[in-house]
Amino acid sequence: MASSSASQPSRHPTSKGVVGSQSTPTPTLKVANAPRELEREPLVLNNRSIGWITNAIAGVCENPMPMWWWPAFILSFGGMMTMFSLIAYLVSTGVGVWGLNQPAAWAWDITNFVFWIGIGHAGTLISAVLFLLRQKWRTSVNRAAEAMTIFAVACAGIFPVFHTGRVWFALLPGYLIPFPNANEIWPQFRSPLLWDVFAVSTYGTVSLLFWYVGLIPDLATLRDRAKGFMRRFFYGLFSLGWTGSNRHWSNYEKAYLLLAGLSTPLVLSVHSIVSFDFAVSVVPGWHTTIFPPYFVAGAIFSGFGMVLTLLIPLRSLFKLHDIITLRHVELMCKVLLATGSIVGYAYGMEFFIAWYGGSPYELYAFKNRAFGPYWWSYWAMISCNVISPHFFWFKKLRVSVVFVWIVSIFVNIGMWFERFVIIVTSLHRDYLPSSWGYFTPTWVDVMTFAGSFGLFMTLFLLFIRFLPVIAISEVKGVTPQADPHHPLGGAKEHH
Amino acid sequence: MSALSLKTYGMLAEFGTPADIFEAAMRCRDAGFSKWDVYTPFPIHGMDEAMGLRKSPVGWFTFCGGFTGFFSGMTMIWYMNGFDYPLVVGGKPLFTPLYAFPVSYELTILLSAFGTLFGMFFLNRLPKFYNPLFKNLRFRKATDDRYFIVIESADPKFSVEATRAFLTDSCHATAVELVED
Amino acid sequence: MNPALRISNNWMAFFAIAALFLTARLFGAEHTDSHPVANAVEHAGHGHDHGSAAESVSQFSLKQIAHSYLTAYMFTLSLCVGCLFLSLAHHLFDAGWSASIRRVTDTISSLLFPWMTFLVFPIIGFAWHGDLYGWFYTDPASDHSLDVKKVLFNRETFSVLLPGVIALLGLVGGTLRKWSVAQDKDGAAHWTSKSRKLAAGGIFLFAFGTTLVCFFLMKSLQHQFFSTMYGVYYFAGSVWVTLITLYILTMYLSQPGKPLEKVYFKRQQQDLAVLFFAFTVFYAYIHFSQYFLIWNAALPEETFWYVLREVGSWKWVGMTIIFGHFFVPFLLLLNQDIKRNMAVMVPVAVWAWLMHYLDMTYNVMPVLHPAGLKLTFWDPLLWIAMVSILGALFRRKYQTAAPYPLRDPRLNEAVTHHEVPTSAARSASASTH
Amino acid sequence: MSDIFPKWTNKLPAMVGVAGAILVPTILAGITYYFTPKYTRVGYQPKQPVAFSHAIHAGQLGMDCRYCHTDVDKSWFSNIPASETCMRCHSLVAKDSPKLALVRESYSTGKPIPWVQIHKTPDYVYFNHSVHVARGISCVKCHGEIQKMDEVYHSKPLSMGFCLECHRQPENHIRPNEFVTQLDWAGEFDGKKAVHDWKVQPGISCSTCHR
Repeated sequence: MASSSASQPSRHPTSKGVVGSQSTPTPTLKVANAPRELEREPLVLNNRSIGWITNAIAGVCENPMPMWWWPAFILSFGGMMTMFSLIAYLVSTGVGVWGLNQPAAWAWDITNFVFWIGIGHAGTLISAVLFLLRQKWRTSVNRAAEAMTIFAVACAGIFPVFHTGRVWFALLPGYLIPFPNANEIWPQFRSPLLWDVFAVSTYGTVSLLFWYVGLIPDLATLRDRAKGFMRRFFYGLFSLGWTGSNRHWSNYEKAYLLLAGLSTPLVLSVHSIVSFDFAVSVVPGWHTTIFPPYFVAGAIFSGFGMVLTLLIPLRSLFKLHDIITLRHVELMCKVLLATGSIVGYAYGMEFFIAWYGGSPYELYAFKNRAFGPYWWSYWAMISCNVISPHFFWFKKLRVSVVFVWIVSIFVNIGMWFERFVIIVTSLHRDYLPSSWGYFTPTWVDVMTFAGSFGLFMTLFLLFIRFLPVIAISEVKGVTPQADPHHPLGGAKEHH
Repeated sequence: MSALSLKTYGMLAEFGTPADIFEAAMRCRDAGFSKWDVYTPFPIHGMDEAMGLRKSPVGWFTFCGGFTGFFSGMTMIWYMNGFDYPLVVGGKPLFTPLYAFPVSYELTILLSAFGTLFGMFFLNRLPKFYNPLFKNLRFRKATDDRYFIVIESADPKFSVEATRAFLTDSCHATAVELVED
Repeated sequence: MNPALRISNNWMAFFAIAALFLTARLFGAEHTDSHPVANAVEHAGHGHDHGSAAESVSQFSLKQIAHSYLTAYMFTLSLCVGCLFLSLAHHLFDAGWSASIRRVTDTISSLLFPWMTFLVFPIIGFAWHGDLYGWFYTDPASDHSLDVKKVLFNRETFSVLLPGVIALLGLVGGTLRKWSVAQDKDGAAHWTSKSRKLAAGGIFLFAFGTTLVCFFLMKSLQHQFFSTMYGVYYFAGSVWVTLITLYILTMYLSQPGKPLEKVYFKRQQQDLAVLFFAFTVFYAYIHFSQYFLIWNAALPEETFWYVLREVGSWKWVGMTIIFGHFFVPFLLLLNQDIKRNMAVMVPVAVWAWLMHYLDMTYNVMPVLHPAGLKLTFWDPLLWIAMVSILGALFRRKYQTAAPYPLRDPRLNEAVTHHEVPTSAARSASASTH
Repeated sequence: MSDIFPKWTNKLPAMVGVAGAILVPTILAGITYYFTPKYTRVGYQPKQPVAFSHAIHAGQLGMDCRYCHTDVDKSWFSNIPASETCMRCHSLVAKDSPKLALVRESYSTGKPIPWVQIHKTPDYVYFNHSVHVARGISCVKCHGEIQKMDEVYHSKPLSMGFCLECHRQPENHIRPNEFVTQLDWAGEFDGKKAVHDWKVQPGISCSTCHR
């Protein structure tokens, strides 16, 4: 292994790499270019130079933050502190300060958990799945989306952990983490809740690694531009001494590809496992086999909603229109449309099978969703998730950023309601009418959830402040200026 | 040369476009240098072939990580729930790969990711905070929009004059200078 | 092509079907009113030891032929709907690399109408004859699970809706092909725009239509069983087998001297292999999830379906599917270079065909042979016959137009979608830039 | 940057790696040792209001445990003796000892002596003394060698693992019923046979103790 290490000189300097060394037949076929109206737009507009890209992106976190940043930060920070205070209140008083109780023993906490975890999925989808599909447009949005993933996972983790009440038991070795302990007990691996622990912690860890790996070259860029000691020290520390060596790039690109290849099944598994929390049970409305892919699609749907909610203001506020172009917005709208349609298919299939299967409990659960006491949440979900994305069949609406931004917020709302509908409507009416109830959140529920947005935004604003919001080296890599065989990359005609 | 090489790290050549450095890299490869490298702000497609690098072995680290993850997961679950403290829960068998799968799967991914990351760090000898190249002000553009080739003085074919001439005349570098260690 | 041969291709299907009935009649298959299939399902559904009625199915009985025919039909249908999906996806994603093979997918999916529509009628005939679906001759009043869905599950709706939906899907595929052929002449952009709009609606028709078709044809063999995932499950397996089929087909079509030689390259072939790999994982994910959720919840109204499939040798068929449908191709294709290695990919393709056929068998046959896998000569015969019919029809139709969309706006991307030239190939290719 | 990071910093990764390889197992080992009842509970020896010596009563005098803890073989709870029990002897023996002032006061006023409880299972554990005592599990198994203690202290961890050890292999811990309160008994006994004959079936499922 060591002999093949890239920092060592290659033993056969003249040997060619194995990949693609078999020569490809060169097309002699001359094909007409696409008609003008079907031409693809470039990924970076106005033919910007490589240096311009560095300045535009690095400038965001090098220049002082604009005026709006401070009030936004103070507001978010306040929200975050509210949430932490309420958590302290919960830990000292008991989990009863939340409104959940029998029969709805899961309510806002798990709704918020699934909501935030779902938000995260778009980040991984953009960074990993689109990378594997060689969708180059991802480079403009993946950094912010990945950051969003990590912050969303942080927000998500809070809810189930504090729902355990006596949190220290959840965190002590032996209870959730398999570790030898005085009780000689082991975690129960038949429980989907334990699968969650592994899935979410793996997801958080791998997302962080993936994000960090992507950041290393950009941190080196910031390091090389930095003026003050603190910036030079910290960017220097975290860029690990990256030089841009091609021997490093070679391993780096392979590692990046592999991490993308690992993140893709990971992102599928995480929300599938979250869906198992419900689907392995026998609760009507929860036990349905389409839950895993349906949850994943819903998660990506909600995540893209959040990406658009964040990036549309970001591109305007920092004048990044040439890098995050209308084409990017349009493509993300198409993803919303696709995943929204898959979610719609799943809603339809659930209802259809509830009828088809002939189980009266199942059918009742679904009728109760639509026409029971929580009808408003069901129809909020349907109108936000099933109806609103279909506006994006029209190009005019896809490129109207204000409209897209508004719809993206509706998507977020709708997906929160989806989880609420699944969790609360299935639980609030138990099999016996004597066990029926109606869940209402307490002010602590509401403020904790609102405060989690404070945590999310605080982290996101700090990210804007200190780290490059767009993957500098990756955006450079997809421009024609970076292609050694393109005239803009300096290729000369050999005639 | 030997007295000089104690102090010099290598010869740094700057290039203005990806095409130029691509061409130069192939010339360096064909000239038979062994301790040399290309520095670019982004990975250039085909550069590995142009430099004559072999395929990256990072995948093996990933595979080993994943293999360890999956089997340690399965073994752990069998030991904990099936052997050391067997409890019947939900009418399920004491051990079956079926319920052990989700956690083993996550561990596969987790350890694969660790294998990939640390494998990449190991192969690249990172972190490496001190590097003679960092002392060169020109080289700071290597993470911005300039492209560099460094031929180290430790290379057996290195000689200050000949290498400088090679980089300037054959490779058409826009600037060439010595980097001290 | 020889006109006589063309005619024979045309009517091959008719002859084949006629021969089936005739053979069965000759060998004295009989139809009774007791409907052993229905009984077998009911018994299996209640977990009892099933009666001997189903065990004694003669291999010359119409029941055997009907089930073998259904299995073969589901297999070929997979290829058609798989291709339809790829064509739709091409338009919806505005893809570039797949432009050069789109004529192939368009042509195969257009076979859904009229040919696959036509080939479904024997199944309807078998059903009316009482050879396939237990619910066809079950009184809804005596069966709750049938009673609740009798609006959809009645003989008349089945007989009209099933061919109707298949025909509709075929019309979408056929129209996409027609417009693409029309674009060959004028290269106008509006054909592409129109196709996109059709694909937008078509994908919904595809999703719900395919689900309904596989519910009607396969799931309704045991109408008591329900799973929301079932449509996705059939879809995943179908696209999986379609991708590897296309891989081999396009490899053949891009040989020197063959029509795709100049527009289809290794990189696109690798992309197909990568997609095949992705669907290997996707199928495993879908099937595992379905099984896993049913296993965990252990509700008798669902588990009976898998319980029946864990009896006798069916258990081993299931295991073969787990390993053969997932682990073998998954582990083989992990390496990137393997995806271009014909010495591996051709056997993988043959294997994938076997696995998909086995998967269809696993869905269809346990109803007829609850004791274990029982293959008769009908199975390979009908399978090969049906695939040959489809292949011949494809061959004929493919030759009626250009082999790839000549003036597709994305064809330029497809033909330049090959490796960045290596140092060796570079000087040769530099002149084209 | 190299003016910020001197040359020796290139050794940092290796140093951090080695330090981690030492520190992490140490911390984990520390947690497993110090965060358990073996460390936190064993040795707990509160000052009791009356200087009662088990070593004198149970050891030297050889009194049976059940003389004072009368219900230990009949009830889930092993009772603390009332002052009356003490006074049966101490109205005659050492009747004016200043050490027994509190006992006499309790006896006359009826106010109980505020003994400090040492052994306590958590509320979520269902523990029944009688079922253990009646099946040959000696007091010494959980309370240690009380007959040698001048002042009682917590000598066994009483963690869940401690309970499980015996529940999994009762044959190693069981003794003839007549010797249950004979704390220093060291005879030979066929535990396996007793477990079989007496139908000793200690559960290890959750609901055995957490009901």
